Amino acid sequence: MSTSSHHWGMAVDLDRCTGCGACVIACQAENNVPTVGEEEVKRGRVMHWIRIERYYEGEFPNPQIKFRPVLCQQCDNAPCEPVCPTYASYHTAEGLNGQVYNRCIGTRYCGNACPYSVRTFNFFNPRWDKPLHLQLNPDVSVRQVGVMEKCTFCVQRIKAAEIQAETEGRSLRDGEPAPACVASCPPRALVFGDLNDPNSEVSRLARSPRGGKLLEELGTRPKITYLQRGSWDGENR
Amino acid sequence: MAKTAEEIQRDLLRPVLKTSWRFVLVVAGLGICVLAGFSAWMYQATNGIGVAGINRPVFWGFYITNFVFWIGISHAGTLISAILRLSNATWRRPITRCAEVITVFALMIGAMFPIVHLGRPWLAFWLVPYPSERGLWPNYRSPLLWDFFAINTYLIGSVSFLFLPIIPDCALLRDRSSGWRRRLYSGLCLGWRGTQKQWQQLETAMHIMAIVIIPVAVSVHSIVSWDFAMTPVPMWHSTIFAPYFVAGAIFSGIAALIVAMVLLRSFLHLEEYLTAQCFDNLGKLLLVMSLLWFYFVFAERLTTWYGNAKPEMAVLWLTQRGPFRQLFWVMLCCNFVIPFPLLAIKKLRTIPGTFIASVTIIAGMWIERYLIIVPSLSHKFLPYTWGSYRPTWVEITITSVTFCAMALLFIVFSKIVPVVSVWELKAGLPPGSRPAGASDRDGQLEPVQILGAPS
Amino acid sequence: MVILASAIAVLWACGDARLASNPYSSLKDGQVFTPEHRTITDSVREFFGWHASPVQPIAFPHNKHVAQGIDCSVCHAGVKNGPVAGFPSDKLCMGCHEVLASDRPEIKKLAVYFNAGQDVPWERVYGFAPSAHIKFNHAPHIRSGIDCSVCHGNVSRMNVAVRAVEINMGFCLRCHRSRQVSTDCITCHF
Amino acid sequence: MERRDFLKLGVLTGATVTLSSCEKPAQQLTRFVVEEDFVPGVASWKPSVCTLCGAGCGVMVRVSDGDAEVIRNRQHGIIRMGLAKKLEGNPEHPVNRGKLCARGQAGLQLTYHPDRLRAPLKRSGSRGSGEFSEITWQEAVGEVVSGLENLRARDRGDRIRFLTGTLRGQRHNLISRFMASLGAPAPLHYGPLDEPVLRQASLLSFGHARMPSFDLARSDYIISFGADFLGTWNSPVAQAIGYGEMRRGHPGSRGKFVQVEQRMSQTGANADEWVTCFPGSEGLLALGLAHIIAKEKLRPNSPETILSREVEEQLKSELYGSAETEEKTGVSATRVERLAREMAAPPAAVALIGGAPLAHTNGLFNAVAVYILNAVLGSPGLPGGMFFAPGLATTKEPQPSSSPEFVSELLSGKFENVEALFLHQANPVFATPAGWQVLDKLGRIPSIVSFSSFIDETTVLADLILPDHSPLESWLDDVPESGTSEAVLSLSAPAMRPLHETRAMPDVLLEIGNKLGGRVKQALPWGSFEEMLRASYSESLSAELSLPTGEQEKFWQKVVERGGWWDDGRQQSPPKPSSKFEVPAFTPPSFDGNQDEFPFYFQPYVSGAFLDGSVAHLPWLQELPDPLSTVMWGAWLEVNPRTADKLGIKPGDLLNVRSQHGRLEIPAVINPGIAFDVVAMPMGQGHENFGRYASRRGANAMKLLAPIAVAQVPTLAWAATRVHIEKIGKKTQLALASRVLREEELEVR
Repeated sequence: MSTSSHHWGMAVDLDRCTGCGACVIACQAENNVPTVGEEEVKRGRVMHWIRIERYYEGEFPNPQIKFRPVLCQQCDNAPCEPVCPTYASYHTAEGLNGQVYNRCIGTRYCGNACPYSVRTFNFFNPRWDKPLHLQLNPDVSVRQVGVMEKCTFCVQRIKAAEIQAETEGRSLRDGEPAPACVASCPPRALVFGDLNDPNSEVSRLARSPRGGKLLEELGTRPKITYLQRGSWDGENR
Repeated sequence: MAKTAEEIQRDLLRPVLKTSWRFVLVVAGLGICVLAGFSAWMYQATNGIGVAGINRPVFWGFYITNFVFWIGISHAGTLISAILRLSNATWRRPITRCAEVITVFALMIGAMFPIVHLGRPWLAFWLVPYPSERGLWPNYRSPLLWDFFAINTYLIGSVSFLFLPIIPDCALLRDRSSGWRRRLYSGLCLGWRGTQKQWQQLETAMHIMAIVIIPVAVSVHSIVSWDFAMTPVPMWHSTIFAPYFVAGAIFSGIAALIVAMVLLRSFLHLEEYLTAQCFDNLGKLLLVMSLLWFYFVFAERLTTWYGNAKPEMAVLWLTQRGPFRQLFWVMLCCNFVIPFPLLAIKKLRTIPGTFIASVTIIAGMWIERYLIIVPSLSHKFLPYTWGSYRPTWVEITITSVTFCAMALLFIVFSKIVPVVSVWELKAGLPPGSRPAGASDRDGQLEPVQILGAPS
Repeated sequence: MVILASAIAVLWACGDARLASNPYSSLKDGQVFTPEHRTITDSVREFFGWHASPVQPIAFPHNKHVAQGIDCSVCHAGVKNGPVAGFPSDKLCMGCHEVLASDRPEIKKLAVYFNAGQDVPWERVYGFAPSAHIKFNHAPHIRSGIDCSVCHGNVSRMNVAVRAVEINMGFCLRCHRSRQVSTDCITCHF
Repeated sequence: MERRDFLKLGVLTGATVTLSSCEKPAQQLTRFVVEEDFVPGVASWKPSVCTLCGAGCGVMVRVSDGDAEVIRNRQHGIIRMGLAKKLEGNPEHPVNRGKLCARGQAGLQLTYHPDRLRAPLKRSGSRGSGEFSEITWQEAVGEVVSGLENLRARDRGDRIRFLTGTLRGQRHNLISRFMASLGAPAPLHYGPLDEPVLRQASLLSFGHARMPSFDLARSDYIISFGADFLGTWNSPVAQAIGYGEMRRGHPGSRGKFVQVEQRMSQTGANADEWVTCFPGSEGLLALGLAHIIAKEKLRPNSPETILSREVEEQLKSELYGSAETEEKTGVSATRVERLAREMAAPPAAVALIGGAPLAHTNGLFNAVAVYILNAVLGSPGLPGGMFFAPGLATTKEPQPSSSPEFVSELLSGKFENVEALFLHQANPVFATPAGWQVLDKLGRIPSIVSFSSFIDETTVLADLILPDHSPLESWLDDVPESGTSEAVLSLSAPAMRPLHETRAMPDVLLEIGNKLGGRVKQALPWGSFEEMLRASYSESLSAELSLPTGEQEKFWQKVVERGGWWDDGRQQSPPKPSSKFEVPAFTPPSFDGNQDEFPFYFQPYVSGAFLDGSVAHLPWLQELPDPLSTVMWGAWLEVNPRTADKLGIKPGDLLNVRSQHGRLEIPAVINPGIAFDVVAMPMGQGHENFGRYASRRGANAMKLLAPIAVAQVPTLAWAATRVHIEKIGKKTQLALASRVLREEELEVR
């Protein structure tokens, strides 16, 4: 559990999410996530750290679609952590599921253990056709072959914000460190903040009656709250 | 069998002392195969694990299947020889060593796979807990680390368990050989003189090892099963896994033993020693295990089906009705439908009968491990992420080569040490056929005479 | 066991050297950026952490400049408020050396670069291997009053800067522990 | 060169370099002297403008220093420069308020694309062969100038054409002046997405040909007729922001959203109720709804009702009664009535139309009908309704113009005698139906000059390519046409220095004008585009805002650092209905190809990743899973599961899709959200010549389309084609993010 003052968490309002995919590109751009190309995608090796799951319900003429953005749930009781023999996957002081690339030897055990299948593995060294590599974010390391990676809640942005606040001699404002996906989300379906602060927006949303956790029954205690879609007849007048 | 000690000796030492061109040919062939497999692995190491077929979500494939399979095979030796030794079953005498050899080599091969399957194998040594200024230790909560310790323990254990009874035979060979061989054997036999005292020490040592090795063996495959059972993956997260795996391991182990024995029997002309009776006994054992295995499979699937948890059912149906159904039924035939009559019916429990049963069982058990690993991983909790797995030539090469490696190691070993324990066999002789001066105490003395200690 | 041992040996040699068949780039190697090592020797070198001292295009005498009372941050401008200390552009050098000691051979070299509209290709003395995935930030360390010499040795005594301190994880940790600052992995590795 | 990259990543280069016996790359390349000053390793944020679609969102660019391999005056070397690392929304910008869509963010790759043109090119092979040779800028400009002088001498100015993508602001102004001064006709535009039909409807109904904006945030009821307003249509980011607020912005009241379409779009996927009607009958449905609201006086004649008596009377005619409507649209009478009463109940309701309904032959009817529904609902100009973004004198001139001029010229054969063509951000060869024969019509033009940064299907025909800067390297200005209730001018300075030896198109035009001298020089008195922008701002704008003369420089500075000018003061005025606002007569849509031979309506749709295909060359977008089919790196045809069963089609089966005008081979995707007799396909793939990532990938929907125009608006009716589909027995593996359609598959198999 978190020993520090922060306990970062996220809320995903499925009623706001439109499935547009802005978060996917935002994450890819921020975190040096490589594109793997058609052949590798066919082999099931796409590297995106966040995906938007799409499920159909019903048939024409009354079809329905559910979108669900899924990223690392940063579980407080994470199955990926105990299984790693080298502590490459471990629980950080701020309660994140850290992934230490240099410590990873590539057993991929964490990938199996993760019920959300949000961990991606570098089956090959990532490659960028020059000069596309000039877009790489210097604040995030470029992973190499054989290491596991996953959403970090943009830890580099959190760090930057913390250092910034420290230099300005103040504490962090609510919503100040925002992961790339949250920053980009047009309908504000993604909200990020400190769960230790009961007044933060994310805490308020986490308490919402619509709120629930993904695969809650597994007891992983995720830090991401999913707010279910409402229905018009249900809630209006 | 009416053989005298001298005949036994001659027969059993012949393969060791005489080398035919056929032997060289076989070794060379196998050697080439092994090299091929090795270079396949190098190709994977330099180009990235991606040349294998694994993907997301199926992060484990052939390699871990092989790992479980070979560790399973390695349960042949200990259980057979240790248990039989303790229960002092005389029919064990010709087969114990063969069994122990299989154990050691299967373990070595099995233990390689966790490294083969690593994304960055050159860092495998991080599993070793060594003090460093970084103050970094391996994660003792990880089943993989338990594996690391369990397998090493088992390896050390079974090597010594194999080695102890070899000592007298080495002494034997020392006196029958010259040149480098003589030097080798005099080294291996640790100055065995066959004195009363040494015999007693050997006896006690083997007893202790026999007792110790059994729980170790059980622990090893339990821990292997926990690699799976400890993770929240549908059909993995189950209490039945440990006993299920141990049973399966012994099952496949015995099968491997039988196959090895049949081959030795014909190649090394040991017909008089590896008698039909051995195979009959082993066959019975195999039958028991087959039933036990079926029982476990049935129990596992029944509880899953009755429990009717969505994710578990998805995987269950995947293997019953889904794309894995053919494999599942093949497995069932190999492990139960075919062997059961062959082993249950006395008439069929012949040497060829048990051999066929064993071969199918080995195949079946490999498929079983595959069916435990791949379907579960390909259908985890969120349907959107469901995937599939197709091995590449790299995995297939490395997998098939392991069998060659096993054969190679076994053959080479049989060239150095008699695969049937000479002195134990002699010790098993009825008093009549013993040379004069032998006491009743289970062949304690006569090695001295055989060795013709300077008098 | 023998196979296994030799395997690991060879693996060390190979390292993650290079991708023979590139699965998804449509370009030849020179036109592709990738973290993979260019040669096997490179990967071995990195594996064992061997590195030789750099050869600077101009023998820059740190001692002389420090003696002039020039603070490190004058030339390594980024050090106070950024992650990277940075090298000065030769514009900065010429600021003084337009006139100062312009007859010295090394300064002449500098002038050549400058007049050609080029920067001096200084070589790094310190740094981390890419596979270490370290995101080091100078500013907080400077702010907390750690003297440059702690990590870079007493540069004021050096002529051309040399790698005086072997900076490895143990080195960092000792200091972090003694100062009771975070030793959480994610503090430096992300 | 690896080394340099390593260095950027903070590796001990020097060490390894000296060790690696062979070469020392660090010395191989010369280091150019740094041109900017920055704190190393510290990122700065600079404003910019997104140019990828018509929305005109404001962007913030994260710039940090890095080493780039560049060629400076023919010398290969490296330079430490500020590099754009990431694009995010400009928090202050009224259109996108800090948010940015996937395409906008991927725009970063336009700058670093490996296939970007790095220097002027002259055609060396036969036209279209794609063989070019590099020349200097001097030569390039010289060629253009001499060519134009020649034309001028022969007094053939009127035979010059300038074809651009939909373009606004000072770039458009500059080009217009340039053309005018040459005695050439005004610049032509071609962009498949510039919605001429809706503009025409706006003109008829409200008096100006502009795209509408919507106050979705405060709306209680949204009905959208085929408009993918959360994905690609109009101002998607602004609309998505509003949508989010509509859903959860006001505790206690959650708006309802109804989508009417035949193929469930990404937007439709979010609807509370999804209605499907016969293709092309959307307008009738709208009138049917209006009929009930008017007849039952659900919206009593309150001041906000802006319809004249006559129109209301017309509406009440049984022509639009629910029975009629049911018969003509396929939506049950009861449902029509229910919907009408539902949407009339809450205070604020609004209706949108876009996409296929506008691309039928009766698109204009549909559009006007939906405007009438809005009028009946009283939404124009009210909170939660529709409105038109306020304009400024500066922004009104020149009016944003659109495709029809180009199309009608093309079809009327005026192109026969064109002698010189300038191309900028337009790719008509790719984005027009084969029937228009754009390829050989353009091919016959003696000289073509393109400003494109990439080789594409049209630019490959050019004799001369003068590659433009990437947007991040240029001075940008834009006038968002919709999506904001404030008057907005976006303007930004270059976020980074040019990576390659390219030049900004406006600067090149100015230079050409300068060289041509005479009238042209007078018309274009500025030394650079920056000067022109400065002038236009500090003169016209500050005049309009009546700034004190001294303030102008300060004003300019503020604008540049803020990324534009916007003014909360000037709220939009409620649009007034024009005199022509009347109920148009229903004309049923006509389709190309008879029903028996071509049983399926073919509905291409704007791809969420590639729009019309203009950004298909960006790898990030190629690997972005389609929100519904989850396909990456490809194109597909969507078929209803029941239809698929009938034809024995399985996912991934290669289909032969045939219309009267062409055929495609394309893999099938099963889509439970599409009508039985409709097949749909994304636009934007199937490029023949558009860089390594897009070329020869998937198929181009345009090539199937019949060259029919929308009635009264000369623009392509791209939803008016029928097709025939059949299996060709081959199967392909699509690159899918997920092969699973439904979550229930977890339960039963």
